[in-house]
Amino acid sequence: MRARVLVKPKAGILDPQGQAVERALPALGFTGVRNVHVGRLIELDVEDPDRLPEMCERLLTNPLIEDYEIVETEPVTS
Amino acid sequence: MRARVLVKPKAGILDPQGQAVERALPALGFTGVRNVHVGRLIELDVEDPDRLPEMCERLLTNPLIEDYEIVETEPVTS
Amino acid sequence: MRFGVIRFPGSCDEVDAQLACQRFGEAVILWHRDRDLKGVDAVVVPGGFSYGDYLRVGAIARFAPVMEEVAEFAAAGGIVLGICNGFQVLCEAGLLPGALLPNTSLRFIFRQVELEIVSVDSPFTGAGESGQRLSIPVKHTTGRYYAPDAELARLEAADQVLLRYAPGENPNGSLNDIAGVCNEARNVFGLMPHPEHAVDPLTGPTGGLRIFESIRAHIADRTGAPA
Amino acid sequence: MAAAGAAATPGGSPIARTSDGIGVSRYRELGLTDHEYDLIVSHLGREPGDTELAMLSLMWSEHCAYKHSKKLLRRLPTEGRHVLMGPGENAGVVDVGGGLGVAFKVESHNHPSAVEPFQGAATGVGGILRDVFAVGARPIAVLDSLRFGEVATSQRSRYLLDRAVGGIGHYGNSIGVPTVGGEIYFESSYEQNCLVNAMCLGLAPHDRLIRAAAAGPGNVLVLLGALTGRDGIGGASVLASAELGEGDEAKRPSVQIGDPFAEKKLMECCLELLDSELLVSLQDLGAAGLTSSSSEMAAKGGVGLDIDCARVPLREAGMEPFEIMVSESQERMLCVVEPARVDAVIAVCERWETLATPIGEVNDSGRLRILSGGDVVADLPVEILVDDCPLYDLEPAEPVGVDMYAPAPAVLRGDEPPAATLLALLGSANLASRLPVFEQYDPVVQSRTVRRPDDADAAVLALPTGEAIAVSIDGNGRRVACDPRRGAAEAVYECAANLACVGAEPLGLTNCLNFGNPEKPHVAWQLTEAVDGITEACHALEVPVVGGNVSLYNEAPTGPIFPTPVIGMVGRLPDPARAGRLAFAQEGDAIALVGGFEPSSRGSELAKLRGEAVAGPLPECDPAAVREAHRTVRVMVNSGALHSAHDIAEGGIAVALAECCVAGGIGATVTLPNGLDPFAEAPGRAFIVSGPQSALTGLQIIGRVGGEALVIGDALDIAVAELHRTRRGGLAKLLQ
Ligand SMILES: Nc1ncnc2c1ncn2[C@@H]1O[C@H](COP(=O)(O)OP(=O)(O)O)[C@@H](O)[C@H]1O
Ligand SMILES: [Mg+2]
Repeated sequence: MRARVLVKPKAGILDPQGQAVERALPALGFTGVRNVHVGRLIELDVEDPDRLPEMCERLLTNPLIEDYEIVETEPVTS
Repeated sequence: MRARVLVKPKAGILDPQGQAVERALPALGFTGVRNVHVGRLIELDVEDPDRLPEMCERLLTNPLIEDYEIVETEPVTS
Repeated sequence: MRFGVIRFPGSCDEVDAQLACQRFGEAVILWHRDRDLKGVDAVVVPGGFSYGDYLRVGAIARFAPVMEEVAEFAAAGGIVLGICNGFQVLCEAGLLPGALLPNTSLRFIFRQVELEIVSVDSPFTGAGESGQRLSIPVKHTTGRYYAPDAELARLEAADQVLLRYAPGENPNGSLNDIAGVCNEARNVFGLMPHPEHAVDPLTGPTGGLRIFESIRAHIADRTGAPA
Repeated sequence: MAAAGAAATPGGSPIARTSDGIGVSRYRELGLTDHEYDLIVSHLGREPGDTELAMLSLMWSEHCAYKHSKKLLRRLPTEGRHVLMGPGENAGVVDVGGGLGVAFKVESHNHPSAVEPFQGAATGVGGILRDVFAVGARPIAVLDSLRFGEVATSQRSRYLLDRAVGGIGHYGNSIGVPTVGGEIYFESSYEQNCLVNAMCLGLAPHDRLIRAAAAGPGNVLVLLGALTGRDGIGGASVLASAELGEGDEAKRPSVQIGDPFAEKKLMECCLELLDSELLVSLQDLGAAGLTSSSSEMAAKGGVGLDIDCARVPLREAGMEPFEIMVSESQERMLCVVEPARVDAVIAVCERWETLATPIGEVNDSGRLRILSGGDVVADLPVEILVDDCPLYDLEPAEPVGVDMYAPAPAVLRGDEPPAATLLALLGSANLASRLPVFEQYDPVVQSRTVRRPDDADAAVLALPTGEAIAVSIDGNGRRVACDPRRGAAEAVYECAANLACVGAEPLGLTNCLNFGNPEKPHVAWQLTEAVDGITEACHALEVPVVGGNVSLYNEAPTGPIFPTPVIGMVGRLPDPARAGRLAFAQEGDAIALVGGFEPSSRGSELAKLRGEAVAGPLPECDPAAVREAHRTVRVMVNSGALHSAHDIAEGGIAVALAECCVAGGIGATVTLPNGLDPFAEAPGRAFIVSGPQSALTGLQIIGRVGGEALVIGDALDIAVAELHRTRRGGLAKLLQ
């Protein structure tokens, strides 16, 4: 299975990257954008999807500062 | 609307982060993982979703080296 | 005394740490794949970019075989000092509380900063005085110390914050100006500034000497050897 | 396996210049002229095959063959008593005593940085590091020389600056090599062609130095490091687009991504291989990838090589032989190993988690033969790749009666009081504090940095011998544009002056010649004059050129860049503890002016701010006087008598004094010699030194250190705090 792990900063933790994006957008003429957060995307093929949560807890994320979500996705064609 | 922008390295572009994760996993006992790629996740509230592609091209991603995908998501409750 | 400095692939400041330690004793390099701490009295987890800092700083290095030994050594009361990337690794490994997040500037920053010793009740600051100022450089992109509110309150109450950036000197947005914290047992210490780059008057201020002196004095006390 | 005879074209599909003209458009697209193609055919006695043409077109490109600059470069003096390796090797090496050599080189990565500034600059650093460890030296310092359009008005230039600096820091910081110096100028001529030049220094015991010459028939060619992918810009991208059909997007060559972690392992691995004496020779892979590195190794050793490109480990499936041969994937090295040592080499590489793959063999055929599985896809005499490309004579012509460059828009009228003029200069993008840039670089890793940026005019690095080396990088395109010969000579003098300020005697220099299109007579003239200017200054100071790089065709539709020779110079000083500093240090110290000095406002920063013409001539220079001034300062610094030394460069003596005050946080009161214009320039000739009065006897005393303001006669009186604020904010405010 091809899976995506979406990792984002935990709510309440200062996210300067999100803020930087939010500040930069109006200058380029993009208004009406709020609550920007920047996190990480990890895509991978796993043989045993049941082990994904454990992988996330142990390596892919730091649960103290990040939340994550696992999403199934299309296999890559190659 | 709350949207997610999933940004990942373009196919064929060197992805050292993905390689590093792929090499680290077996040592932790996670086998059968392949084609790992690491990218970025950007979440934001936009008033005018039609402008998202333009935002992606101009600020959120580097079109030379990254591909992106826009996904609609649940509004944050807060 | 004998220091051991770990070398991960991507470590950069391990030779610097070794040179600094050699002013105070013997210092050997410990290879990341070896499960052998070579009988050292103190372990230094040095600065640099272990495993490229890919994925998340310190995330991959904490799983190196040598880190299992370091965890055991620490559990048995061994002295462990984590500098910069080493601090990040120790947090990731759960040997120290909290985490390091990207600087609020989002940029790498090199700066000679003023630090204040908060607590002298530790093997790492014992030779200093409370409130004493040390000039030591920082150089990092991910040095903003973070711990959840309750944890932070607990750390402060337990006197685990050993070093703070002096007022106005916080280079990265660390909570409570925290520059370095120790664990509850006070034998594991991590800090973002680089004391190993502040030991030689030829190359700059020497605020880092206090840290290494403290470790030597502590070990000498413990083993009854002359400092 | 079929042995290809001289007349058979390997790899099939010979490019016949037949009726349909496909062959013609093909080689032209690859940048070869009809004449060059004819030469290839006549040398080869047949048409080249596909892979061969790809390889030849890159090896015959300006970048690899130096076809418009090679003849000119022969004028540069390359010999000196300290030279261990001169031009022709991956980096030049000078002897620094105690059995140690310092290798150094500067190289451009201008075009990739214009396309993707972060990765372009990062891979520029990666590339120059490889050149240095390719000769067996451990990289110990990086410097950068950057040029962008006017940051005050160009958003794009601010972006390029921000990202290029980020990329340089990312690579240097991550790999553990300190970035100890650099320079940055902003001029509109660089708006479309930014310059990103990176210099690296390395340290090696003499017996670890290694050349790139392949040797020993039967020896094995081993590829080290990263997987090979479709990475490449310039040559390779042209090639690949010629090969691909429409809509074949995924196959297009891509921007090179730097992986400093991979390079760190590769570097440690190569140094360990050399320490263990496991290698016969070593070479980095740079432009034109395997093609250039293998053919140069073969040429230098006078041998032949067989390479099986099917053995090259790939990052992407389905790569064609020509793609493999021209790929510019980063973080790779090529070495020659005796067969009995291959296993030992692979074991060291495993320890450093670095891939090592035997891909070929040395023989005595004098030919580079590329196999793919069982097929011969290229079979070329080595000399056709390396030596046979025609070298062109330049046709220089001095432009007369026309100014080649428009003046910058005036921001000063010219009637401002001196105080306002000084503040305008200190706050201008070209003179303001570079702190916002260099605080993104780690200057101290490796524990030998004795003088960091802003401490002194040159960086100083302690050596294990107890002595030290100093390094500086310089080049003022505006002044070279005004007067190419004197402007280029000045860059050499200024570098040497920077070294004198810390007490160092020059050992050698490297240079990067960044110019426009050399086929245009006025650019050819700039280039010729500049090389002559460098040559003159080298003779005057007895400093040899030990290496360098050339970057041509830096042109936009609006015209060429300012001619920008960048000079990097390395020197030696006996006692690092006495290395000079630029800051005024002690209340009551005397201030002296050292050096003959007849500056002019032509080509000065003030002339720029006033919108004056970019035109010469620059002041004449008396080489003997320059040498004497440098020697005086150097000797005094080394004696420990001085508290500060600073050369007078951009912005004239007023700016130099202000810099000494700001660095020391202390004022000064000065009376200028009669008739000396405080803002006029003649870089490289004169110095401001300070110290106890008794130490400065015999010098021209012009004032005293002390107070909280800089006072110059009755011309100006400005608080040091204000000088500091203005200088600090000039660039910082543009980078927010
Ligand atoms: N401007 C120059 N001055 C002196 N030597 C130069 C100059 N430009 C190039 N060289 C020398 O020519 C050789 C080839 O340069 P280059 O192609 O940049 O080398 P590499 O492929 O190792 O990066 C090198 O030895 C270099 O030092
Ligand atoms: Mg080279």
